[in-house]
Amino acid sequence: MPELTYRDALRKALADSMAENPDIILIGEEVGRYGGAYGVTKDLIKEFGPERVIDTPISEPSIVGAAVGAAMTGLRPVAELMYVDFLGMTMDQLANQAAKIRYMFGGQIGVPMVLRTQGGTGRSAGAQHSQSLEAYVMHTPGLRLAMPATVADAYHLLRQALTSPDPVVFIEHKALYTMKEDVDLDAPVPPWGKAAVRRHGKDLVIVTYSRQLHYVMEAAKTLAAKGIEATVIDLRTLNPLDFDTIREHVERVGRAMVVSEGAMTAGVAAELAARISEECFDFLEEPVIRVAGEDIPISVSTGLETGSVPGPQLIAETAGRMLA
Amino acid sequence: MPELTYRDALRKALADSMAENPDIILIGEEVGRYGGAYGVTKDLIKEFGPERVIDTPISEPSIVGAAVGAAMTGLRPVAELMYVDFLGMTMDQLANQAAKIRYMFGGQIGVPMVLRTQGGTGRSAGAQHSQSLEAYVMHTPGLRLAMPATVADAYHLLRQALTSPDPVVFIEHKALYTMKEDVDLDAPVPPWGKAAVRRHGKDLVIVTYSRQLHYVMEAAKTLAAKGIEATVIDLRTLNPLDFDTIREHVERVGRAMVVSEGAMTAGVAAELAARISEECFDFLEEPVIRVAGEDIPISVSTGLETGSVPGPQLIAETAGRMLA
Amino acid sequence: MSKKSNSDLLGLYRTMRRVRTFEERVGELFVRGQTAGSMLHLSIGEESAAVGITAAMKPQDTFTTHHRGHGIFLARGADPNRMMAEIGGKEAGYCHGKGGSMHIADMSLGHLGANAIVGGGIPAVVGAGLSARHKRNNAVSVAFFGDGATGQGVLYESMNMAALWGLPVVFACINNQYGMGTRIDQATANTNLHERAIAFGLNGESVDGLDVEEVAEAARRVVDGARAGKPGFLAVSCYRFYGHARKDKSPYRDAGEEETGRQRDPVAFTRARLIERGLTPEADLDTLDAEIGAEMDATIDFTIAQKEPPLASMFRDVFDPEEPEPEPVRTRLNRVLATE
Amino acid sequence: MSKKSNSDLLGLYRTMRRVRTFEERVGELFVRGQTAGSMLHLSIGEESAAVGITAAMKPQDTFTTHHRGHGIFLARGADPNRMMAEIGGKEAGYCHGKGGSMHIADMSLGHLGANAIVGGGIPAVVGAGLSARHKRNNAVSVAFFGDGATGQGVLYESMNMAALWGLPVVFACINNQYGMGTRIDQATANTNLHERAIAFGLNGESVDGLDVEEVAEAARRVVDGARAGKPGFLAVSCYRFYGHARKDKSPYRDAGEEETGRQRDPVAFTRARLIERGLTPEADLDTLDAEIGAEMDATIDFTIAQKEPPLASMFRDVFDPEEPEPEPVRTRLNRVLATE
Ligand SMILES: Cc1ncc(C[n+]2csc(CCOP(=O)(O)OP(=O)(O)O)c2C)c(N)n1
Ligand SMILES: Cc1ncc(C[n+]2csc(CCOP(=O)(O)OP(=O)(O)O)c2C)c(N)n1
Ligand SMILES: [Mg+2]
Ligand SMILES: [Mg+2]
Repeated sequence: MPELTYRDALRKALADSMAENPDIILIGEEVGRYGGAYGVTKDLIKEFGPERVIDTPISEPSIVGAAVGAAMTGLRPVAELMYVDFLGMTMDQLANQAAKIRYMFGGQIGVPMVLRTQGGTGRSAGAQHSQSLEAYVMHTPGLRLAMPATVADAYHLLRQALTSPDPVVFIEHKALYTMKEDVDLDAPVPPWGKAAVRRHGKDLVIVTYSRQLHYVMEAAKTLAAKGIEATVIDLRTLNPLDFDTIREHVERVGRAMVVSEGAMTAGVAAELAARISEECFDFLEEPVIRVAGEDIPISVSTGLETGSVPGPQLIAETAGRMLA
Repeated sequence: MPELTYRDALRKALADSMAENPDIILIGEEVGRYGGAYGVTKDLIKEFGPERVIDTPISEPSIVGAAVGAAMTGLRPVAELMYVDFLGMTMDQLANQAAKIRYMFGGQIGVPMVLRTQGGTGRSAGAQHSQSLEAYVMHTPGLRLAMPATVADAYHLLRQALTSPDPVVFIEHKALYTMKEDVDLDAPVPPWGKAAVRRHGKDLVIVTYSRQLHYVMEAAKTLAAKGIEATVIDLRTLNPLDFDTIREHVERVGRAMVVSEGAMTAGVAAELAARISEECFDFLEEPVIRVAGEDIPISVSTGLETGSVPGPQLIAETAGRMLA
Repeated sequence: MSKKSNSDLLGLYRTMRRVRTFEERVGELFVRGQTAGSMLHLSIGEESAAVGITAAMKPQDTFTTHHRGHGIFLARGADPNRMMAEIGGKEAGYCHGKGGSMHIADMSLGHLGANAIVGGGIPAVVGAGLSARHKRNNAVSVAFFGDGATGQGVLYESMNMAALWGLPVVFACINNQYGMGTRIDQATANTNLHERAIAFGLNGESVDGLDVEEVAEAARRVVDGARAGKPGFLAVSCYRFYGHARKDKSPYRDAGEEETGRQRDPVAFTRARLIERGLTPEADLDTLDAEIGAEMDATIDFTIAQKEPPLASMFRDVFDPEEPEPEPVRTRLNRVLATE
Repeated sequence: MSKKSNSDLLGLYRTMRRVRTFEERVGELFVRGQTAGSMLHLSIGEESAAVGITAAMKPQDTFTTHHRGHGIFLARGADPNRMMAEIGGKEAGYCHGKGGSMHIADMSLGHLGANAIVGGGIPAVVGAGLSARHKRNNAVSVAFFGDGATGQGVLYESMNMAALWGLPVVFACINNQYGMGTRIDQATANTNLHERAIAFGLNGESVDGLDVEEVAEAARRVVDGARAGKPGFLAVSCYRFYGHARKDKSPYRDAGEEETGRQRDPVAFTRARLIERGLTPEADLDTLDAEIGAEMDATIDFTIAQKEPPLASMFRDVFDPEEPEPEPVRTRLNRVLATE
């Protein structure tokens, strides 16, 4: 089994899909010659040429808007937003156009585009380059949302996104690019929209996604050492949301925690907690506990940055108290 | 007691505050000569002149950005976004600038601006002019969020917003502008950040805000006729969120429903439901039930438009089933 | 400038008249309370832009429009019944009544969609231009928008991209002098809008919209230029005869100005020219106008007779039809409340 | 063009040298692992823009900068210790270590803030211009940004507003030829950037950044023009000597180009001119440079000696200090988990 980084897996997903489907183009800032700010698209321009790997001016609204128009006219564009923090300038094209076109136009046409971007803390990049903004996307009807936590998912989810008939926002985590895993890319993979149960345990269900999966797994180990066994669910996609898997395990176990790096209030953790509480109420022995990002901007200072999002210790500690 | 419309109350709040504070300016599309797309700023340009009531080109990002710069240099701008649906083009200036400036700059300066806008369904204005996007704002640390449901609150909350040291997003509801109430504007008002209990009942707590308050009150009447007495909480501001009032009543009553016009998934209703479930778990006899907007774009067709958001009937019916 | 042939002029006239009459009927539908929504933006006075520019387009070409886009699409060949039905929010409409006046689209005629976001449809043509380049299908994509959209930064971003990549793209600005209540000179210091396009490296022209032949000529230059790899910008100056939307009485402009403005009527101008040049007898034009009147009258009856979209269609087409529909709130509530 | 007096030239040189040396020390701090974050953008090669333009500004003027803004703020009079401490993420920094290199601000010097969003700080100067008009305080507000920001639509919106309202505002574009790996001609078809400003009705100029005297002269024209009610745009062309950020080795440009580019060194050019004109003996310049070196060395020691901001400061300054701080997750969890 080859050892791959998350970055390499993403790159390979793009390369493999582009080789198969000549209508896939990449469009974004520095995706070509530079190879992507985080190196994901390295040398793809050499392989596929500048007509398919398109370096753009710094014009996020029009990059996304151009992808919308390209998708409506027969291409399958992958637009790249260098940081998810720039969503704020593209939300009109994303939420008012890409997300609504199929519906507004009565089903005449879809917008099969992928918006690749990356978010999260971990590089003390400051308040405008460290956010986790997936909640904006999850709240917007018409958008799909994938957030891979593992190297294999970086590959497979991106491959699957590239066959979606609907717009997919694909959010990578900046702290995961150099993560390595041994992966067999030919092994069977869960279908699009299916969560992965990363660990089975009888005491507590922890639902999470993206980088927090790794913190949760680390916490689960600490907990196991204390005799607490957690089931860990990695959502993989937030839309579609595989609530059936969540329900199954929460009903079995009776205790749930949700973990998200995004700001707590009105975030993804709120949705997950609300839904579990609503649908699994009779099975819950305790409230669903949210462990999420603080409701504050993120500092450049490493200490404050780390302190403002969940980490393995907070997760383990909280789980421990839930079971106490 | 004079009879006022919601629109008049808003206008009066602007006029009264502008008369008191010469640093207040209005800036936005059609706020001057036209008097505002919904008439809220009618004739203010005559009263305060074109240097304080500034008609702009159609440039939402720069309108909000200009307000940020004005607020940082000693003015107290009220920027108007004609529809909350245009938030998507201004979120960078709002969320990356206005919301974060005080924090990023270590508390040197605040951004005392108000972003007035309006949202919601009710005028078959279609998918791009009918949304309820308050969740984007509520999820963004650093922003205050007010959503008046009554004529009195239209006046008082706007007056209060105009003294806030921090950026306030002030979302009116397009279907309420012509609503009339007899109001004594000199009567004491709740302080900024305090919810109003609009109705007291022992069977169920319904938490809501903005136009849905009226639907909830209507439903509460229907329920009362059947012997079910609801406590109705109107949040007034979503940030600050007066959770103490919610907690007090939910713990007393043991049953809660949250009602929001915004799309359900990862919306305001999710935050409220998650938080009530988390903090009042031991007092709940049933799950907190969310009645919220459908996770779909809004149609121009009146039937589909009305069907896509909660109405009095759905609220009453759901409450009835909760108590059954 | 080589004037187009006479039969062309009659054709241009016919299309302009159809647009004019259609818009008048939309106004009637509104008065009869049969339109979906209060937001109706009529393009009366702007017919030469719609007709002159679409005349320069080829079948493979695509376009986006704005909130005042009925005329453009009709000029492109739309079925007025399906248009009117959409404006009425009926199932028989182009978008099954979900879109309405501001969200009409039709892939078969290359209409990538009207837009209720000022400037919202502009960048899509850059993408369509990339598609055309990729597929080598010789298609031009035209973004139609109003003068007000020149306030939106996305226009400049898109023009810059189009010029940089030499895309077959045209930016068509219908300068009706107003964005709602704001006159163009209250929205910008330099009203020679095409100069901006030139500064970004595009072909840029402004043309008087009174004369549809001149518009068509200018459009041909700009569209052909774009097809050959140099994107263009064309501003057509005209006058918005009526209020911004159906209810707006334009109190912000005085009667004198309106009267003068409405004299700049491209439909009347072309009609007079046909007569003056001895090309079409007035009686024939009367007959033509009457025929068009009858055709457009029928769109009202058609629309009123149509059904609203069924409630069940509400959850359709959020995603691809092969995908599950979003779960309705009621379904969830039934499930949640049943388990207790 | 009236050249500035000789003592001015030495002053300009001194400030440019201070910027250059400061940036070199930032690089050192980075190498020593003492900067907060991996994102450090040095303005080496761009000193004449920072120094020439700030020289044209008055004490009451305000400005915003971009991610490569150290030099501008230093030229404006920043305390290098507090700047370096901020870059190091230390409590003693201008923003108490919360902002870092890309988010330095200082109200006392009119610095409305650096920005990590390309173009993000541009519209603020329109608001500052409105404030100046309102308060009649004769202040100009200058937005500094890179050539890459000319891709952002918000620039054109803001220029349009400034021109429309005749605001005392200047748009200062530091054209270092690159936005990350993208050369300016790979980002736009017309690299004469000032032409766009002119098309919107502003004063627009481009100037060669090699000669700081010319930059200062051009800046004076543009800033004075803005103060008198005609907003302006000034593009200063220079060369980004090093990579985009500290780690970038610029593989996308060849060595020859870099060598030529680095020959366009405004600091060396001015130094040579001072000697050549016989204004300052080389030995004096050596002394000056050494003094500056020592001053800037001290900023490193200062920074390393400073404390990180305390964890408790994390919840401070989200809102006004009179308002309650956001509740920490741990506090909520304590409450929730205690009640069980
Ligand atoms: C982004 C955005 N801002 C504001 C509006 C509200 N609005 C609708 S049409 C219009 C005026 C547009 O003027 P113009 O582009 O000249 O088109 P016209 O109405 O004259 O055809 C405005 C401000 C909108 N729909 N979208
Ligand atoms: C909105 C936005 N898009 C992209 C980026 C990533 N980015 C940071 S700096 C930069 C290049 C900016 O080039 P330019 O404006 O010329 O400034 P320079 O770095 O040359 O000083 C890019 C693309 C960003 N920070 N913000
Ligand atoms: Mg117009
Ligand atoms: Mg640059």
